[in-house]
Amino acid sequence: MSSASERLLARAAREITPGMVVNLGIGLPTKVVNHVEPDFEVCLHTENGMTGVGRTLPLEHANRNLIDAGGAYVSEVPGSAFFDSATSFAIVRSGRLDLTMLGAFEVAANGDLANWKIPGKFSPGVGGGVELAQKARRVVILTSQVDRAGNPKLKQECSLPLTARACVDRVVTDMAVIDVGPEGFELVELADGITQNEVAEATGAPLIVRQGTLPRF
Amino acid sequence: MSSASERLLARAAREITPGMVVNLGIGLPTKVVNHVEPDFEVCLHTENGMTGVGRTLPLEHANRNLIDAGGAYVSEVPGSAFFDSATSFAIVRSGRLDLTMLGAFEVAANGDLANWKIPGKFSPGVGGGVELAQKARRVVILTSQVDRAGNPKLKQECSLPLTARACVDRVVTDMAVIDVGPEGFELVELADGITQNEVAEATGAPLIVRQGTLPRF
Amino acid sequence: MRLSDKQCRMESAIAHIKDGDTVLVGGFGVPGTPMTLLQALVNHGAQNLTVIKNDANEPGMGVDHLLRNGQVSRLITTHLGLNSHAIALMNAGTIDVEFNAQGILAERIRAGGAGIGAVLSDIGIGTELAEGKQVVEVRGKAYLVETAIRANVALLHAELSDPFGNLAYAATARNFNPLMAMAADRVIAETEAVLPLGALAADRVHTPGVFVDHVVELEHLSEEYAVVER
Amino acid sequence: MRLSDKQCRMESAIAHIKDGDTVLVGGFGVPGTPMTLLQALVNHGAQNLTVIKNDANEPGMGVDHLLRNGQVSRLITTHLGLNSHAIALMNAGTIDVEFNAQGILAERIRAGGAGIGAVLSDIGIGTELAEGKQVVEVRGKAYLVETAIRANVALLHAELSDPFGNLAYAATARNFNPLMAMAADRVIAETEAVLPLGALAADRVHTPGVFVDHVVELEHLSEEYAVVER
Repeated sequence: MSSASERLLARAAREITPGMVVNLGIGLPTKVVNHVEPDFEVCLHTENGMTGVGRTLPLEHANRNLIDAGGAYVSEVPGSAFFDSATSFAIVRSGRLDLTMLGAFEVAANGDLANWKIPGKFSPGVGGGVELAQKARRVVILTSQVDRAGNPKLKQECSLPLTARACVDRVVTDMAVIDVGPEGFELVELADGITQNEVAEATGAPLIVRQGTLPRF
Repeated sequence: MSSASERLLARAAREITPGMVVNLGIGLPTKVVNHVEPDFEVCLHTENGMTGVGRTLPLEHANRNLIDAGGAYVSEVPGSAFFDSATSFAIVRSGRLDLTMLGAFEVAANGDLANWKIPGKFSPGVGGGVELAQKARRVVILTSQVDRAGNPKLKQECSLPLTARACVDRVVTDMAVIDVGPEGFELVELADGITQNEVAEATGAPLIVRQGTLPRF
Repeated sequence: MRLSDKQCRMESAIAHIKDGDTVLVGGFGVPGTPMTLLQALVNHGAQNLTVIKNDANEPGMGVDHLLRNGQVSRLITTHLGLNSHAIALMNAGTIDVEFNAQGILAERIRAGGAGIGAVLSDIGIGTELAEGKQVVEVRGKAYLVETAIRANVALLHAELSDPFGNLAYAATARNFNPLMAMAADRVIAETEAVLPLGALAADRVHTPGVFVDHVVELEHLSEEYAVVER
Repeated sequence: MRLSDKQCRMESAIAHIKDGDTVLVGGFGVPGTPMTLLQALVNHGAQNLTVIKNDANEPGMGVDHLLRNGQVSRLITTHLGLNSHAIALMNAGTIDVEFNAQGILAERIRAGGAGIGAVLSDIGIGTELAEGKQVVEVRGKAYLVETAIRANVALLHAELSDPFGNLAYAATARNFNPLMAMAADRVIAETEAVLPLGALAADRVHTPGVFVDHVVELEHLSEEYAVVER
């Protein structure tokens, strides 16, 4: 993994505050767990039916019945609980999930999220993403600032089918931390070695810059 | 308990066929269990959250956490299961309850049942009775043929608030076994020493008599 | 990753309850009724409460203390048959009582806990239980809209817990407790024993601790928890 | 009062499945997927099935055998990301695929199991997931009508059972199994061990045996149950 990705993950891990219940989506978000201190006070939830998710295990130590929603073999922590899929999403929909981190194809300036379907190219199904995006108390997106073709993923409006409307609170990228505020995207932190102008150029919508010296990560 | 009541209970117990899942309502129906052989193949359900209900226990052997829906202390049988109230009524509403036996204030010739409210006199609440009456695969009513004032409890129409419409399959009384058929009440068995005419006079609606010699109980 | 310790003093947990709050109370009869939390709520004195419980216990027990202390203005329940005092209060108009079919009350609370707006059910159609309820037709069949119930607070009784609030109930003391655990903004569980984290096996948990805000270990069980001689 | 013994041979349980049936299949990935029952259904050969499962397993595993054998005409699911073969069949129009939000699929199945007609939910409102769904307004808020799902048959995998069909699941192998157990006219559970009646504690049961029609003890676990190297 590149140092930019590691920096993104380390920054994303700081979104987790003590006592939170957190769901880390499939892909990049799952890797945030490697940047959380072993003794940090947090309860990880996985939508296939577990709270108190522990570290990912190598195959030789795996329990065939104990996976996360991405299919990785995970461990228990003291105090883990297992439950069925209805209970698992009751946790999400009833507001007991303090934070979810998800990936994105596109994020709009009003917080709309598209991350499950590219018509004609990619449509494996929506899984648990809609409920996580729509109902977690706080939604943080982890993504590269631009896609492989160099086009901004943060846009004025999404062009792809939406996962959920007006759900995103913050985006953490390889270049910056950007909040979704009442007036749109707001630059709140910069990655080391990145300038405000570089972020603005890589963002497909107006970028408000918070007053004062921006923190670096 | 009078011998007529005992006879009613013994007859009612024969409604239970091997392998059934059965809920015995509060009051008289609960006592049917004393007329079921200890080794009989049946699963008793109680709506407060248990299958495999065993015999009622005297206070000195009672478990403070193990009651039936009527508040009696009961025992487990090998293979009992405990569950929450939502699951308990899922069993009832989804058609897994083969038989319920309930009491009645009134039964109508079309199978309507009134057993929970006498306006101005008795309205302790409906409890689980509506769902039992409406959703059990078979509903058998246990009642005296007439009320304390001598008036028939089987009537052309109910005058009291209904528990459920067209739900009753059979009525077992101190005098007879009466089915609710497409054309109304049908006399199918007689208690020992009771005549057809006596039953007809104690019934507030036309009584069809099944052909042939009626079985006695 | 370490799970939070939610143990606290009963009084500080109960202190969050405000006048006018809606309170879910676990239990079916004695089993699962949080007798000690209810006594603490009597001592706290919050007024004008809406209490949601399967039943009103028996005279002089559990929820009846709240009724006698004049703290309850509205009771959402299924059956008051064992509490003549509650029936008298209802008949006198002192408390407003709403009766639900028992399994429908369970579903409405569960719906609140599952973040569902309502369930559509045919229970009670054609009876007075259906009166005043919104009707929706789906695939040609009529259903009653049974709206979700959520409360400010839930009071639960568990046999075993851990400090994170994972709960296990004994026998028929489970009843409404796991449903109510899901359906309140603040969930307070009294528990007969708090085991160390990890001692309650993950497969044995009946209520995941993520639903629980406060865990109160009972020092002793009062007479009200005991077998009742009627 | 003695509980029924529902143990039977796998083939005789599977023989009840007919062409055109709707079949609920437990599991989320490998855990909880009834691999052996699925193989028996392949051998049985029933055609034109509607299969309801969270996912389609991976190529060459579980439900994918049914797809390869041409037995599935319709798949109701949440995510096919691990099965490129299923996606290819969907894109080719060989199978009809209906995607549900995962928790909504769980609620729809649970509703079928609870004898509820539908649940009202705001999940997916304003997205293409809401297209074609009936909308109901309750207390001034719009909800989608998410109709109950019931099936002819459910195929489950449990770790432990007793002859009556009380089931307990291991870790995250629980997932959809307890919900599907409630929602089918005929429920067939394969189980890694059948304990004597009474050996599975009543407080430890995840699915009450009243929901289960057939219990099949597995003689051995095939490779498909093992840890997957990807």
